[in-house]
Amino acid sequence: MSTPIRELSFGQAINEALRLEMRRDPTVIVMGEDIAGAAGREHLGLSDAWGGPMRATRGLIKEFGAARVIDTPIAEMGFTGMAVGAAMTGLRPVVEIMFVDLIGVCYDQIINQAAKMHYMMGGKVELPMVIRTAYGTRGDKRSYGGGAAAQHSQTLYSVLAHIPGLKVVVPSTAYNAKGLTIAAIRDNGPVVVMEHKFLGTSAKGHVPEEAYTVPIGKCEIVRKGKDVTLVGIGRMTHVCLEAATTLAAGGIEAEVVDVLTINPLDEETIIESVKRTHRCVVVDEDTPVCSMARDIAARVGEAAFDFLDAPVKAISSADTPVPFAAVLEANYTPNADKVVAAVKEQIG
Amino acid sequence: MSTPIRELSFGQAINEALRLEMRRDPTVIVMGEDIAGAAGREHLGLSDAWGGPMRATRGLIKEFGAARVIDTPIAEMGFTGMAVGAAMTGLRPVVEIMFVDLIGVCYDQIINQAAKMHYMMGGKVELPMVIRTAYGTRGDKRSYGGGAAAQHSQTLYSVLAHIPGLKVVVPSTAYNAKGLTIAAIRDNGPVVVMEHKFLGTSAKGHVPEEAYTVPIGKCEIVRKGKDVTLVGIGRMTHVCLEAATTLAAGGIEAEVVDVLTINPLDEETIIESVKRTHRCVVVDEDTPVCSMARDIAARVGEAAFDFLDAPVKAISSADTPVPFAAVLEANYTPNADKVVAAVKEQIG
Amino acid sequence: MKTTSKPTAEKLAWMYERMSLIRQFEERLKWLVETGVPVGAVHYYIGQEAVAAGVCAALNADDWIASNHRGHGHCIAKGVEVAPMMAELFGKVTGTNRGKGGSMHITDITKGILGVNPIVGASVGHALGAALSAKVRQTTQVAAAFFGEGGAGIGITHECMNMASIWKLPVIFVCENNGYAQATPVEYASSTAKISDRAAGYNMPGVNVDGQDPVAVWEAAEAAVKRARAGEGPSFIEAKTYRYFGHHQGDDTLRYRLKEEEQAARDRDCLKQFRAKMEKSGPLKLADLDAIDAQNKKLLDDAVEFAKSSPLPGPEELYTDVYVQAKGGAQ
Amino acid sequence: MKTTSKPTAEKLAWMYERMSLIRQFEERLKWLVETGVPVGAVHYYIGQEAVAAGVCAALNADDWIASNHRGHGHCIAKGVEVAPMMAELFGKVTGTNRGKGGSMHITDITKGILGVNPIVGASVGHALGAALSAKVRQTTQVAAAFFGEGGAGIGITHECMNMASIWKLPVIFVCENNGYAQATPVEYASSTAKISDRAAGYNMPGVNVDGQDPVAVWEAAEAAVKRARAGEGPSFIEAKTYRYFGHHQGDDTLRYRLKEEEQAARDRDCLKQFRAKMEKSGPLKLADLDAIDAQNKKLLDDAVEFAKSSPLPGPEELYTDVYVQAKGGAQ
Ligand SMILES: Cc1ncc(C[n+]2csc(CCOP(=O)(O)OP(=O)(O)O)c2C)c(N)n1
Ligand SMILES: Cc1ncc(C[n+]2csc(CCOP(=O)(O)OP(=O)(O)O)c2C)c(N)n1
Ligand SMILES: [Mg+2]
Ligand SMILES: [Mg+2]
Repeated sequence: MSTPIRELSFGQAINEALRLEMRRDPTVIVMGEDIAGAAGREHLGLSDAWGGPMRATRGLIKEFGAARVIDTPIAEMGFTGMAVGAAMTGLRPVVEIMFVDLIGVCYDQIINQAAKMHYMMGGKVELPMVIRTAYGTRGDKRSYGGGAAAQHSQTLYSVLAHIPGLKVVVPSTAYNAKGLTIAAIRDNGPVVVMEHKFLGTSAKGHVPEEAYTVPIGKCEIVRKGKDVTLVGIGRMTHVCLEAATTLAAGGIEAEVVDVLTINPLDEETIIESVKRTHRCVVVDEDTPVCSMARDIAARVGEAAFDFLDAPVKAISSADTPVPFAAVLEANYTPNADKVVAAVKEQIG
Repeated sequence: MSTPIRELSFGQAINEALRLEMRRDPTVIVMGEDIAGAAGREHLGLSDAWGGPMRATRGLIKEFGAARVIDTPIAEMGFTGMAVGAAMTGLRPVVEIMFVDLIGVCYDQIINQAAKMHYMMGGKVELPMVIRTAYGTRGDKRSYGGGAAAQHSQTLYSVLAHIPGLKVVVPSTAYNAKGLTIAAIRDNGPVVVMEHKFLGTSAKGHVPEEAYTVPIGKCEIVRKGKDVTLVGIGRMTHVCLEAATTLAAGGIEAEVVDVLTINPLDEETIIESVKRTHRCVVVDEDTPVCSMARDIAARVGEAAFDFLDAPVKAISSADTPVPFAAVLEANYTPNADKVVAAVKEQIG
Repeated sequence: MKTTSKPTAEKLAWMYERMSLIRQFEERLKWLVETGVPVGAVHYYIGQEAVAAGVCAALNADDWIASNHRGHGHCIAKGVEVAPMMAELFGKVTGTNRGKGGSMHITDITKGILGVNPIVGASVGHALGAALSAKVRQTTQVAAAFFGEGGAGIGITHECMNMASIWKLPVIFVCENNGYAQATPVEYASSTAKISDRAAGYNMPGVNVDGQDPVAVWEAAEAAVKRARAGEGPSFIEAKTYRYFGHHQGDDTLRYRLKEEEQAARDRDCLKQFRAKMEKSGPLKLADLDAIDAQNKKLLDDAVEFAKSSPLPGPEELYTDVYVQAKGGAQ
Repeated sequence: MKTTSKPTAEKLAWMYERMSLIRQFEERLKWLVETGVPVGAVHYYIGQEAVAAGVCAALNADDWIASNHRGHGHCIAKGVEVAPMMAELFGKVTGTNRGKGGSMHITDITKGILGVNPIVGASVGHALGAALSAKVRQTTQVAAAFFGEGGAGIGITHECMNMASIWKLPVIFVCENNGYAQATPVEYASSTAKISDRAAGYNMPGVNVDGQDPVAVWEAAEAAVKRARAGEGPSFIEAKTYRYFGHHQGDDTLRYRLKEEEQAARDRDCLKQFRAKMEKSGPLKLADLDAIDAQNKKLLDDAVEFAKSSPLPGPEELYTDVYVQAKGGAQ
């Protein structure tokens, strides 16, 4: 009799991570807009009516109550600031910024306050706080009339990874989403967790029931290969894997590295891989200028210079805002075809 | 009898640019906190009491009045948004964000509104607006007790250059500051002008009295050389020139490229130079992750791969917040010694 | 702040025509969505029509409005044609934004619209800018900012109210209090019972009007516009209203509110009440209103046909209009 | 919101001691700056001492304060020792922040200080967070946020006032209205004559007190603290005060205000008035106050000596404490 393997979706895995940590530690609280929904209406028999954009916080209020699962007004600067203050005074807040595009209205509290507080104060204060935020384009060529356009589809993590003091993780599967979220909550400094909106079934998979951590600051080699290193971030890891499958059919063995933490970056794992494969393609969903793609390309280009058989190739989304029309959005985001083409160009 | 050459400081040059454009076009307005000072106190004989952090707007209110030289309350998000709306409806606003660190409180209006409006609206609206902001560390080893620390010393332009639709210029001398500011005002889209706080006398120089433009989107080769290309941005261009002088004494001829516009980048000029010199060191005052330094390094590494005799080296500020103590800040920022050392390593 | 003038029959007909067109546009859209036509994320304005119609009835063609994510109604009320609007939702190149913006960015700058804008609060700043522009260029234009009661809580709204007041800018803050920000009830999220009570803290008049009655909204807007054009500064209008459906097309469970509440709101439907009033005391006749409805239906039929038959943007459109090309302006 | 209790002699002595220590700290600092000792950017608190002393006199050791850029006075009033403060300004490793923060970031978390913070408005959020923390952890701690009348205009302040009110958080908004934000007069930048009038728009009590009188400030703070500890929610205190010198050490021309105004403010100096009052009606004697001054002078002498003789941070300090190392917390 085989044990049935428990599979969770990306959102369910994050939900479980939050739930387990909230059980374990009464100082963990979650806050954000409609992370529960129907706030203040328990007396009408209404509650838990929303659960965040990906339902990752659904049900938490039932178990932990409104004191620890806090629906906020639309005031990202204020409540992110509130989380900073709470983290300095004995709580471990997990803040949800509904979409990463909205960091525009609370960027100061993220980059100037949360990220720098420990340093500015000479290391004398800890800041155990997590920011969860959803990002990304659909980019799946479905013949959709349109997506969410320029202000609700961005990736933007480059402008967070840029900031010293801020850890930024980008899970790609239900398994590592749970482990990274738990690691983020247990970290004593600020960590941003970037949650892709359209991972769909590609992220679904076995997730153990108990709490576990996936280490922050470590890449994972998710496919071994000897001819080229494909470096993926978030959903782009799946794009790399798809490309690797195609390449394998043509006899090219691609190694795929899932970055997982974009800051601080585990550059050793990537560089070691490239030293073995002699070629590197970085695939990033963000726009190209000052991107993680070019950041990694530059580090590899410098550290593995003597090992490279071809220039490191950085593949990003188009250097444009995200267009609405599906026909345009489909070309906006990197896909496996582009990765395969880049590798073929390198191997020539 | 020789004509005396008129020299202006960096701030004076910007002041002149603003003044000339305001004379030329009645729709140009300037706004920001204390860009005049003593707002509303003309009746007491008080006015023009401040002039911005670098006095670049000093005196404008005397000539153009309070209707066009608008002191604002402390409300960067609101008044940057106001500028966006004004730019859509017939004005050409020039907004001052006192220090670049403060983009944290108005980032949405810069990156989601100003930068994307033209694209989101299908090209049907123009957005002639300029954001001027001061940035940078002193980094001059003066035995100062301390500087302005983590929240008032940043460079941060990487998080602006990252955004498609936003032009970002970084003048390095009084001459190009005037020309780029005028070009920015005349541009029909949003342009950020990054003004270094501590250029001091290095930027001072001859500035013609009349209006002229320095083209946005063009680098300038400020010193010719054949052995290595040093790429500088803002004050780092002077650091590169200082390093080039030192290197020349040792027989190494460095070419120095002043980037001037970080987005959109004139990569051709840089790449062509590297193809001639076969070596490249990029010097950037911003922190390293997702930086312009690594962005340029990646582009050069890819495009000039076959021409490189050594890995492209990216030199940035430390990957830390800006520390207060002068002894620490002095090591924070790139300087000529570090550039010389990098070149020697490359040529070594 | 009450004005004594009464709306003319023409004005009433105009308001009905707009309310009816908005309602029909949204209902048609909802039908399209439910039959599987993909139009991206949309936020229906159904139920709130009287607010947009009432405010825009007080504005001139060259006045400005700034809109939020729930913007279809504002756009139609200010005069955007429904055919290019529908084409935009279909992602077509004939759309108001060439298919690059979609529902959350619809605009027609020639009609005085600064854009639908889904970053809560952002467009309040844009309205302020248009008002500043009118002042600097010495025109008599005014600007109205539409935002929800949720949007009243975000920082930029506060900043803009203060600045509008100190500079006496010709701007009208129109807070559409539909009771909810997504699934968050206003009585939870707002510290004051009436959002309009906050106006006093900015030294501007604040009124609270029935947002189901276009005439009540129009009266308040008329007074605010008059004040603005006279250089006396901004006003705040809170219009109590209700959205019949979910926050966006995907929100169909509505588990944050009671059916009774929904029914009570529908009983006060702006179109229904307007028709009843006209039937009772004129000046418009029901037949006139039916004719308007029929004409609007035709407009919507044509709009959908136009949207369907229009071409998609070509692949190069991804890369165009990122930067403003040198043209026009003071070059 | 008036409280009837009167300050004890002990409380009065405490307030004078703090005001005197702040004044002496700032005067010593000013002297150091003017004799060329480089301490980075500093914003003197001279003239406003009664506000910090009055508010902190109502707080317990385990209560919290959040401070703005003009923060030396707040820190001293809440109990930070002047020696490490001075060392911080000298960029020494013995400083409150190991020389990494400077004037604009001074803090001592063990004294309940969430930090001096020069991003206008930012620390208002931090005070709110401390208040939330007290509520969630079910302690009776309260948090006070100090901000200027300039800071009252920025968005986050509005957001935090609304949230504090809806959640009845134990927080006190202390607006120090010193008449200026840099060179911008309050009567230009604020739409209301009294900033405290805005409190009503958040359904919280708002009072306007004489910021030159520590007892008046203390009374208002006592009432606010009582309300906060009772779970009744936030309060707003506007303290009218004045800064005698420029916005920062480099602002010495003060071309935005009249000398007469400065003189009028100095005539109402908090220390001078306090001494006069005590002389007239006690309970403290001038000799007591003189003794306090003398003791504070000694503290300052020692502080400067400590700062001067302390070592600079080593070069490795640039790279330490960027990320929080795993320790403590709920690991
Ligand atoms: C700054 C910001 N925060 C959050 C969101 C997500 N969001 C979009 S609409 C909305 C609710 C808005 O409520 P309200 O202002 O009352 O307008 P309504 O939807 O009721 O018309 C939220 C939270 C956003 N788009 N922008
Ligand atoms: C968000 C932000 N905007 C602008 C500044 C620059 N700045 C620093 S202090 C200050 C004036 C603050 O005035 P107020 O709040 O009244 O405090 P005061 O200086 O009078 O004590 C300004 C504009 C800043 N540091 N942060
Ligand atoms: Mg609403
Ligand atoms: Mg002030």
